[in-house]
Amino acid sequence: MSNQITLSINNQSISVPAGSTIMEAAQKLGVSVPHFCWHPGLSIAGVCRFCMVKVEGMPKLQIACNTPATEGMKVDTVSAEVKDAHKWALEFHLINHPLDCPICDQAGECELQNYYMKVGKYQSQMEDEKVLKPKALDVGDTLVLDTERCILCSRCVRFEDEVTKTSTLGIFNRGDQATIGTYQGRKIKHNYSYNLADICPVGAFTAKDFRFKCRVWFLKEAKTVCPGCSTGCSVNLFQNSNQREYYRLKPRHNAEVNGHWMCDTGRTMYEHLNASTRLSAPLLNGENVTFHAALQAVSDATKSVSADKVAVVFTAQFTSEEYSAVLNSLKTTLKGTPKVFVWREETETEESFDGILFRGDRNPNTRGMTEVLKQESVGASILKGDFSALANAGAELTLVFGPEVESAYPSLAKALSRFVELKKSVYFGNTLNEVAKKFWLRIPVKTFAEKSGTFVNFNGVAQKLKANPPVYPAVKAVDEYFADLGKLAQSAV
Amino acid sequence: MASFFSPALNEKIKGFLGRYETRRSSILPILHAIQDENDWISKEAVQALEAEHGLSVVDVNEVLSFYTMYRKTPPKAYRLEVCGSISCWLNGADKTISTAKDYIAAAEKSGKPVPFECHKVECLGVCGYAPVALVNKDRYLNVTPDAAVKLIEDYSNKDLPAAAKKCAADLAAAAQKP
Amino acid sequence: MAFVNVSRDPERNFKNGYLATSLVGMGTTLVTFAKQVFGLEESNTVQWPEVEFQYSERFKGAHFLTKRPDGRVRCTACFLCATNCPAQCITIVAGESPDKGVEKYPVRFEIDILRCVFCGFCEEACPVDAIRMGPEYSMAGLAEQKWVYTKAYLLDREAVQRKVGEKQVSKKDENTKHDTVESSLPGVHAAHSGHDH
Amino acid sequence: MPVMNSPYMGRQPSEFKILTELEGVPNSRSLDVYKEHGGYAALEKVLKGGMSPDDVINLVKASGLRGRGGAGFPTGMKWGFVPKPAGEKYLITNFDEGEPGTYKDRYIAELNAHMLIEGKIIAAYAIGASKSYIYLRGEFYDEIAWCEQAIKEAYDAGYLGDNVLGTGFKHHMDVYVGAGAYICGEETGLISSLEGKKGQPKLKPPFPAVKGYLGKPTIVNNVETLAAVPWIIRNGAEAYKKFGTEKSAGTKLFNISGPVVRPGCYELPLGYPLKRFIYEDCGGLIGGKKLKAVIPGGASAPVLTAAEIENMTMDYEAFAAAGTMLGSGAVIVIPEDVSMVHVLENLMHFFKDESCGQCTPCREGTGWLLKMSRDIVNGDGAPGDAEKIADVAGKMMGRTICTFSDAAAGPARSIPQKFAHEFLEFYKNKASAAHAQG
Repeated sequence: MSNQITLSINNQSISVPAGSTIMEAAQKLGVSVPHFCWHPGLSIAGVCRFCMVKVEGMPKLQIACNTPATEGMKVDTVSAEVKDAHKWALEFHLINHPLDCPICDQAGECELQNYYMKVGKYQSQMEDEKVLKPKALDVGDTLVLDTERCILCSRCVRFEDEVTKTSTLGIFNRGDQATIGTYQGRKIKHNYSYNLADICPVGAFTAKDFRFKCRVWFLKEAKTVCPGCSTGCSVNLFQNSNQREYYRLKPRHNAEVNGHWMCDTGRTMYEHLNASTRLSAPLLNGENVTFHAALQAVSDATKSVSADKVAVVFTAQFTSEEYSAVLNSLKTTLKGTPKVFVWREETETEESFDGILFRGDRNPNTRGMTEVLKQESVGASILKGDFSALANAGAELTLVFGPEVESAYPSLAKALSRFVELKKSVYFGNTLNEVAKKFWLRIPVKTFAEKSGTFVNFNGVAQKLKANPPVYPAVKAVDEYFADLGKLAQSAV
Repeated sequence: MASFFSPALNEKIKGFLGRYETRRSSILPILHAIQDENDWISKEAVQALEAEHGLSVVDVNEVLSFYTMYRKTPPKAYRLEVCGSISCWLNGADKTISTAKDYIAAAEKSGKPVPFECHKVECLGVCGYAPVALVNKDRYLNVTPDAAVKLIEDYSNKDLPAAAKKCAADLAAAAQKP
Repeated sequence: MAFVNVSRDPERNFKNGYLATSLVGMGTTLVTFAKQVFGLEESNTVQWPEVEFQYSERFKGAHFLTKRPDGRVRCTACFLCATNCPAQCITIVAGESPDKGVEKYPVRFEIDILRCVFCGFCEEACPVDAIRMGPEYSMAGLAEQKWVYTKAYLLDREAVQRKVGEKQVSKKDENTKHDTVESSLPGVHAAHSGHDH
Repeated sequence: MPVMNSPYMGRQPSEFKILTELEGVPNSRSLDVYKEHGGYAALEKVLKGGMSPDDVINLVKASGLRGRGGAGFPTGMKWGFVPKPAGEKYLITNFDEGEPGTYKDRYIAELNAHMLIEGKIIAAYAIGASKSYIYLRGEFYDEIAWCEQAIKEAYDAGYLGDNVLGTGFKHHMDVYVGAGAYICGEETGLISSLEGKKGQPKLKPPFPAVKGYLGKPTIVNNVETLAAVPWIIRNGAEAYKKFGTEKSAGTKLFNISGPVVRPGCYELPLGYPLKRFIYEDCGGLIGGKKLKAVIPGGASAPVLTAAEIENMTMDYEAFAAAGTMLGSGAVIVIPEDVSMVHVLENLMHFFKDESCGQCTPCREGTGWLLKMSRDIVNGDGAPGDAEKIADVAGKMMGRTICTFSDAAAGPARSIPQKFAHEFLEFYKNKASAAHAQG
């Protein structure tokens, strides 16, 4: 193709589209060129001067991030000259860095540390006093800023200017007094602030939410999908490998869905996963029972009713697999199709969108649920603030599949109070809401972090969830419960 | 609400906002204009630029903090700024600066302070006639220590400049407010 | 497969049989005993617990936490000891220090001493000389005793105080930070930032 | 370099008057006086004499005029980089004269700012710019007033406006005043400043001739460069080339500073002998002191020792061959009784103060260089420190967006290298001081 150019990096040849930079070519080839200020989701600043490479025919070293690749270009990233340049570039970054790694939350995932190990000079010649700058500044509800750790790569400033277009941050003063900050202690207020902590290559911006909670080397990450809204950002979920506690979510690059970012609402999606916010045992008529007893009760209840006397209430927060399992299992045991309702939050503005990622539809799998219902040719009525359709259905058994992310359902209590009025209503969910104790039967279920399955986002992109070890081993996912119910029914036969 | 700026200054600011291709370009001239009238640029002035003229405080503060000619704290009425760069230094700028500073400090001590402050600044661009100094906007060449003392004495005997008077009045008014 | 024949030489057995050796040994004991009873020789035995044995200063006994000169805990809750601990016996919960110059400090610092193997890796790992292994070696106790050493216990216990004394206050000042935390915000440094340095 | 057979040996500098023609003329700043001396004839020749923009560019190319701001890039070639298609283009004059030792541009404004304005209009015509700015440093209160006055006069006389001299060519001019930042003398830093931002240089590529002020093609020229243009148009390229050397054509304003008897701004042909300039034209050093070193092109040029200037001529090539640069033509003379260690500290102070803080090596490095040189001055140095300074400076060179770090590295490398023995004295002083303390 004519708009492709071929260059060689360390004698390996690579073709990239015309107009690409050396950095992009190197990334494509898998050659690591050290960098701080370059970020694939932001414009080029070219200020860290770390990504020096040797281009044959050019007298000086060039920065890989802003040098356009040209046909036949020969780039070298490993020669002694280039390595020396990397070493010294890092040395200049470090001479005024406070090196307070022991108390810095970034330690362990800090690019300064990583590059120091990789290309560091080790023997610093800096013997003079370091430049001191303000530390631990409160710059908003979500972030703490340490201007001394900052290496002034300007990623955060560019993020504010280019992605959120809020421009709250600037670099003030000049020379070695240059300091990043907000104006006169103003706060960073937008729904994407945690991205600043992510893109900060050092510990200048750290998340308040995660501040001092855990050292990052105790965390292990799982690639999964954010359940916060119908965008379904690809995320990494971080769990402490010893204590099984969830600490945070970070965006995972996915060009199709979220690019490099995710919203602050999505960042809270770890809060409902930990044991203290979860139910551990089923509740039958207000008393704790075993999981077997609970399933037996459901099984018994399904035997004595006809299909049209069973109502199923879905929220769009379960996996596609779970919806299929429920419908298939009930069709088999009831020998008919139950009445299906979809419960939507009454305050929800389904079509709204903030222009970046966050959508008004706060359910991760609306599209997946719709597809399953269509596939199973089941018609569903919507319950949105008005529950009369359900009340008038005359169901003798109602299965409610409640939302996992309750923050997306501000009028949850009101809806629950309508459900508990029904005859034999069963609630699948983890709600700690007092009203839910009045359900005939309440069964805890796994969260998105513990189950495998598929979420289909608003745009039809299907993404798999990754199952982590469950917090309460006896608690299962809805599809697993219905598989068990099937077995119970068979053994009874 | 009354504008932070005087009507004349507001007119100037509006003039600058329309004078260049972008509104942002007018930040430097506007800050000069504010400084010419108020003698320095206060936080209130920066915030007023945002509130009244829609200039981002971050943009303004970046500029304000980057350039050395803008005064971010209330100054004395006269600033003796002596160039300390290589050419002036070779011709004895250090001596001029220390003499002037000593003179100001001595005046302070004796109970008859002079409305002066003395700074060492980087190159003022008339290196052949070193040492070069500015008193506010007036340039003086070959400022020997004796000449510096004479400058301080001469200016101290004059009536204060309008900007200095406004600055003092503003500060007094601010001090009155709770 | 190789074999090593370890069957005893019957000749040797006879000459140095159990009985003979035991008697020789008992003889030595009795002689020493007699000498020491009559004060002809000094005893090597320490009369513990009446007399305490003095180990070298480098003895790695029970841990203690050092203090800053102002008496606060030196530990900055960096978790390096906990990370390095092969027995995983250190539990730390970090918090925001009320002293802004320090930033981070341990709200909880606990060592499960029953799990500890006294390897000294925690001491090695500490970047700020906050944890040391002290002179205590007699840690026997009852089942109901608290075997998890709390921060208060690690910081202030009489035994360590008595033995280590002054040394409990670390002179190291690497993690005592400057006091710019409350300094003015960026952009409003002293007048004429370009002038007068 | 052929230095001995300089063609200008023996000539008096007063013979060369291209930029300084109005020197000594009473009331020289007025438009009338300028016109009496042939002012705006060049503009009429260009606009009314049927010269096309390309003709102007070719003429300037042929004259061999090179940028007088420091880098010495051929001016005509630079104008040729501007994309031809019509559209918004800008011409900016760099009047941010901040390099220590340099005071030539203000001399032009002091003589007559119309020279600059006429040159600017011609240049704007050549590149097709309808708007131009004069970017002045903020401390030049008088010069700002002179330029504003001259622009007003030019508007009144019809040289500026929507219809220049009735030819239909549209050109507007404005002054823009900086606020104290040396880095705004760098062309992209100047553009940033003109956009109302911090004066931080911009990444290249794209180059300003393609994407400059507000993303539009922009040419930034030094005052002296543009002021020479009208003369070249009037007298032709050949006349201009008669001055100077083969590769460094024309005359240049040399400004001398430091303790010399007759300091000032001298117009001399390029290739003029440096030693003769210092000793004959400027009268040598005050009090007959011996010369120790010369900084030939402003604070950022590497120093030359007294021995090195013996046969040195003042042109781009000769200075480059000696490892230094002509820069802005600012000759700084350092007498024997000044320690080069102190000189180094003074220069490092300047560079530390003026670093814009954008690129890491420069931001951190200039501060570090100052700290190290200050340590030596304060007697805290140790053998090896001078080499360390040169080493650190070497690692900053060529590693940043603009050439500021190279500028800082110029003296920081050359002084420790050429005057190593002076550093040794400082270390010794420390040892003796320590000894005295017991």
